[in-house]
Amino acid sequence: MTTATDTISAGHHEAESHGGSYLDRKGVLSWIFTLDHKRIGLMYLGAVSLFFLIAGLLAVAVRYELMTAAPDLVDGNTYNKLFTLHGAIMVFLVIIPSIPASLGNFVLPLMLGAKDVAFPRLNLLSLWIYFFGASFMVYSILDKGLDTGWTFYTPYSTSTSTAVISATTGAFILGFSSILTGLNFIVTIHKMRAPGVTWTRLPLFLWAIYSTSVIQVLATPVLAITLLLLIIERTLGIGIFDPAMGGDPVLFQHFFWFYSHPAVYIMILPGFGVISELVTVHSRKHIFGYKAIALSSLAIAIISFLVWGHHMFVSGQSELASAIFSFLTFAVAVPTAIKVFSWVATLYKGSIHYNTPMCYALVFLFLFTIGGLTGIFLGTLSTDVHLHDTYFVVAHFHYVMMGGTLIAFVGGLFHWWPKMTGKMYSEFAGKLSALLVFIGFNLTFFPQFIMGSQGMPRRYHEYLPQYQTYHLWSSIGSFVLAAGLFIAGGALFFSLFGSRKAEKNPWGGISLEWETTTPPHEHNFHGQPAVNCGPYDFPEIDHTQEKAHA
Amino acid sequence: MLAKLQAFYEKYGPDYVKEVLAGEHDPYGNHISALPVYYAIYGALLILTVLTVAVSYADLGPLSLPVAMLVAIIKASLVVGYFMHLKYDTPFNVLVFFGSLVFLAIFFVFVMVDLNSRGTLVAEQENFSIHRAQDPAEVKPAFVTPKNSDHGGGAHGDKKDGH
Amino acid sequence: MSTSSHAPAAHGHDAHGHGEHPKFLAHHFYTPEQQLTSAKLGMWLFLAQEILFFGGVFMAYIALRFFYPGTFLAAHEHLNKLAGAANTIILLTSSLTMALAVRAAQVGNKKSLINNLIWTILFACAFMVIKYFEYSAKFEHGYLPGKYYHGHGIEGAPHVFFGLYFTMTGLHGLHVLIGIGVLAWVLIRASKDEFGPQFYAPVENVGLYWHLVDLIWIFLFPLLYLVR
Amino acid sequence: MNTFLLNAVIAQAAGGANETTWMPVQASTVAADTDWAFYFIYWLCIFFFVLIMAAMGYFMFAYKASPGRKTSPVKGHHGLEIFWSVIPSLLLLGIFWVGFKDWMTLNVPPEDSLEIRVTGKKWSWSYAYPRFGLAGENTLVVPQGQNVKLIMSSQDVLHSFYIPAFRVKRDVIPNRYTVLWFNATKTGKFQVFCTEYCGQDHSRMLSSVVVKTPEEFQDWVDNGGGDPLDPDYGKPQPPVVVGEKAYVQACAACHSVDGTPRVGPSFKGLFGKTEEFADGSSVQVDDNYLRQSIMEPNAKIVKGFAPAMPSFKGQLKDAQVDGLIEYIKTLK
Repeated sequence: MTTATDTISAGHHEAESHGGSYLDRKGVLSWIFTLDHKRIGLMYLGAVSLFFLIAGLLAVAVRYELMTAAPDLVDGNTYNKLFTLHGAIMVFLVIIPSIPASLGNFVLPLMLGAKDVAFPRLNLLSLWIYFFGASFMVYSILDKGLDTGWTFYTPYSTSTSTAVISATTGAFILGFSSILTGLNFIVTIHKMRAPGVTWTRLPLFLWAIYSTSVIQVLATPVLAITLLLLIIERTLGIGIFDPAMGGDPVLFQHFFWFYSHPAVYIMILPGFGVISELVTVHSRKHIFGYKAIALSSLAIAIISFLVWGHHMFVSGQSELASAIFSFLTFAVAVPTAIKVFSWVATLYKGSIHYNTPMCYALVFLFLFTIGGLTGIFLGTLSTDVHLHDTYFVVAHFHYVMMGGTLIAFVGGLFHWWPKMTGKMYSEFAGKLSALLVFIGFNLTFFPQFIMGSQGMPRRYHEYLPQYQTYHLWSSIGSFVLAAGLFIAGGALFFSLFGSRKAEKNPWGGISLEWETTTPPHEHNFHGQPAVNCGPYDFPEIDHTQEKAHA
Repeated sequence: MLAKLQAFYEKYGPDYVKEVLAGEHDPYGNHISALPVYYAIYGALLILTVLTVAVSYADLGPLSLPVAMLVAIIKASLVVGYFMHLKYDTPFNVLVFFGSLVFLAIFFVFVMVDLNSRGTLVAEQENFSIHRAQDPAEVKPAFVTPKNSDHGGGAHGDKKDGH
Repeated sequence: MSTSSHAPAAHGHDAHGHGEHPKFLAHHFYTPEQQLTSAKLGMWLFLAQEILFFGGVFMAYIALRFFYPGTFLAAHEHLNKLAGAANTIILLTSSLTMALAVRAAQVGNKKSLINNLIWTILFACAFMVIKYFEYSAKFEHGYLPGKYYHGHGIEGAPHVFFGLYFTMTGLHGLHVLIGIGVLAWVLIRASKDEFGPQFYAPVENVGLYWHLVDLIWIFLFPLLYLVR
Repeated sequence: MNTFLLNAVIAQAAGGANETTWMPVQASTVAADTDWAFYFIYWLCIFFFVLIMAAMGYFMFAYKASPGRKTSPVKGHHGLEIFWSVIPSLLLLGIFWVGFKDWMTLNVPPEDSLEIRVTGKKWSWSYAYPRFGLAGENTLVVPQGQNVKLIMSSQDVLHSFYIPAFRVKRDVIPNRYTVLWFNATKTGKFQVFCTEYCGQDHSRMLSSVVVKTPEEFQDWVDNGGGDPLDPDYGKPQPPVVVGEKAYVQACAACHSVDGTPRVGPSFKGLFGKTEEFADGSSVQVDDNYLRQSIMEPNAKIVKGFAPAMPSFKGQLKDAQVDGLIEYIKTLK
């Protein structure tokens, strides 16, 4: 679909680019010591995709083992290592950096009209801290593996002999990469906006990244201190968390979840930002309720710090604290609901183009709504007693994490791929992958809801035969889902070697990143771009009706 | 911007030292306090330190923690306000500093709400008393310390032994 | 057009490098004002992160003191109050000299800047020396952290108190060491006459970091050493 | 000794009446309320989900792109936005209340409940009945229709005691007690899972709750407990085995079987030996002497031992006394 890109919409002046793109400088050193946010974004994208492949294969191995009730593929310990490493790699290495570090790094300065992020060297430092931390995680995979679950609950994590220290050191270091990226983005959004880019003209992707960065800066340090105390606990036995030495395991859970619940919002908020962009650009319509969505991102960021106790209703936490946490959990559900309603309302009277990013956005809306609604069961006190730590929880967080963030990440990738690489992917392969991912995902995780409420506990290596059929369907679904994701990856990867050149503005987006050349040259813009209209004032919008509506 | 810089440089000259710049602003608008302000703050901090130590020797009983914390907060606010110039800084920086304190307070308050109210509804779920039930029927508050194996556990532990 | 590459500041979050003209302005900033305010905002965010990082340790203190009130009161008698008070005064003085150094940079007084930086580093080293003596005294009494504790005469769970004591003061000491490193780096750049009224962001940021380290000790000292 | 999967399957098949697609059988008093709350939220979510997806589906169909198509300039609608913020908030408050009111009943065990101590250790559960002085592994036997309060603790890592049929779950912590209560309404066998990850055999840390009618439960207590799911439970056991069990339960504390005297003389080689008594008399040990020293221990005190033995009259059944004597005969 190509809109008339030559009619640069009012308000932007952008001399036609001369000079090459940011990809022109060759040589490994130009990549290792680059200060260019676009290259750093690409390197993050490569690393995140690689770890997504590894953790995804671990997931398929887990599902393959669970096809049969009996423990026939691997023994107990290996299975525990499989699901733990699947969880740890997905959380720390894939889903937290995925959208902010790769898409965010690439698109944020472009959307702001800035030459680069506020602290380019700090950006490079974050990338290297990420690689350094990732090396610890890889070492712990190869060393003795990790079998504590990604949550590292004591006293199991202080008594097991597997590679807990190297994995926690890895997560500790990765935390700093996340903090410094968040810090960088907050300062960039505050200080480096081009003239005319006021707070109300900021694309919603930037509001989402801004809220995510606030959580990253305020929550990740508590994870850092938790892991540091866990390492000291294992080495010196100081007795803060380990009951054998006088500590309290529930105190560890408080420390851990104080970070980890805001962390799930670090994961989903950038996904919201991507969906706000996709839904508006591809239905050629202004977002429905800009202020509501922008402020709900910030509201989620703040309220997310008040609700961590709903992970601990049955873990020995006091009944009063559980009741307070349950009440506040419902407060955080409201802004999320507002967002979903607003996205659906954006489709009203639009002109919807069914290209791959839009397909993924619609898949997101379907899956994330299920994920969000099932969260209510787990936030309610009495039902959570029955459902906690069963496959109902596994299905819930996969619907919001996988169905939410990963689908938004892939959708965002398809959306900005032409701008990033200058190459166009094949629409057919993209849409086929969206369809397969949709079918595979529901087939994998919906049976887990039923199995979970029937009492099937999570992290089980062998299970009672009555859950056999659910597991069978779930495993088949996971293979379909894996196929879909491979096709999506293939479509993007092989487009690099394909001949299809991408136009300057394939989707007709009017936020600033579409104003520069494709792929953008090293310093993004020639001179200082200026903006005098909102990010969603598309040419197709019929302002004549405005009198009628005003 | 640069013109202002040149003017500032000519006016004060490179080896400018003693000039009292109370209330003067540098070209960026950052506040420069006068030298006596620094020494006054330093003096106040020393006095407060001496006060804290003195308070700890005078046995105030339950009041000693709040008083010590109050003095520490006053000292901290002096350092933050004057030495770190937060008093004259942009509002967003002030928001960032106090915002982090607010989230810290959230963490403290919710965890202490949990720790305090653990035994309220069901007595057995008493907070933190070391009960290691080797023999299910009988409970002895064994607590493993490396060397001295006398019974540990907080005040709750002493009062409460097995049924 | 590329900026002369400077070793990124230990925390790398303040402005760096010298752009084309004027020389202290990095290429991606449009005005020196933008560069300085960005650097300061970045530093304050970094301080917010540090506050929450140490907040976790203070949370552990509060929780464990709630679990073991008796032990905490008994065990903290064995800490050397004099050394603690001396360290507090040393850190406050180093905070003063740091603030004076930042002021000297703002007014372009290079001699006073260098003197104050040297004084700050000296006080920081004095702090570490006192800490070394404190720690060695504790090791002799066998008050080691966690399972290595073999002291006598303190009932309850003294190893928890000393585990926490060494964690908190060790973490703080580590931050003092980082501070000394960063101060030395700023001292070197100051001696190369890089700072003046038009460019003093690194000095200011290191000053903010150092005041935070002092701030944490202001709370650590009463909680560990004094509170009855 | 873990319950093997196979025999669990046979017993579990007796699912029972009101098992729905989403929820297992309701076998405790709180189950009905939890299921009501579950289905209340369930239908509310179905309603909203269908509403949103229908709207999305219609918009997707009706507003497909076509060349030159103009789109509406609407940027928001305050009334609608307020509407869809307030309504979900009120509904969510209602849902919170539904969850909260059951939370209290779920958490506060009634006063008169039968206390049972549960101990979780790496990969098996063990139970103790302080009121009856019974202990058992792997199967929790409870009376029907009576409040049962489990006081639980762990010996190593975190575990979690979960009975899906009763809708109850509570983590088990090494340094503290946690309590869980239920009132079983249906008899039969119900599966118990460990739901807090605890290492290698976390998925084998299964156990079962057997609910008996009060009369059956009393019989079970009377003949010394034991694991009803054990294949050889209830069949008449040879006296020697009954005797050995009784020895472990009642005598092991003071009498050894390897010859070393403790509070009381050792049982090794006791039968047929001539025992000398404090008052100088002596008798050859036979069935009557053993029975008498069990029933009235202070009648004849063996020389050099204190009269510290309590009488077991009424505590040990005849089968257990006979078994004990047979068992002592085997100790040469």
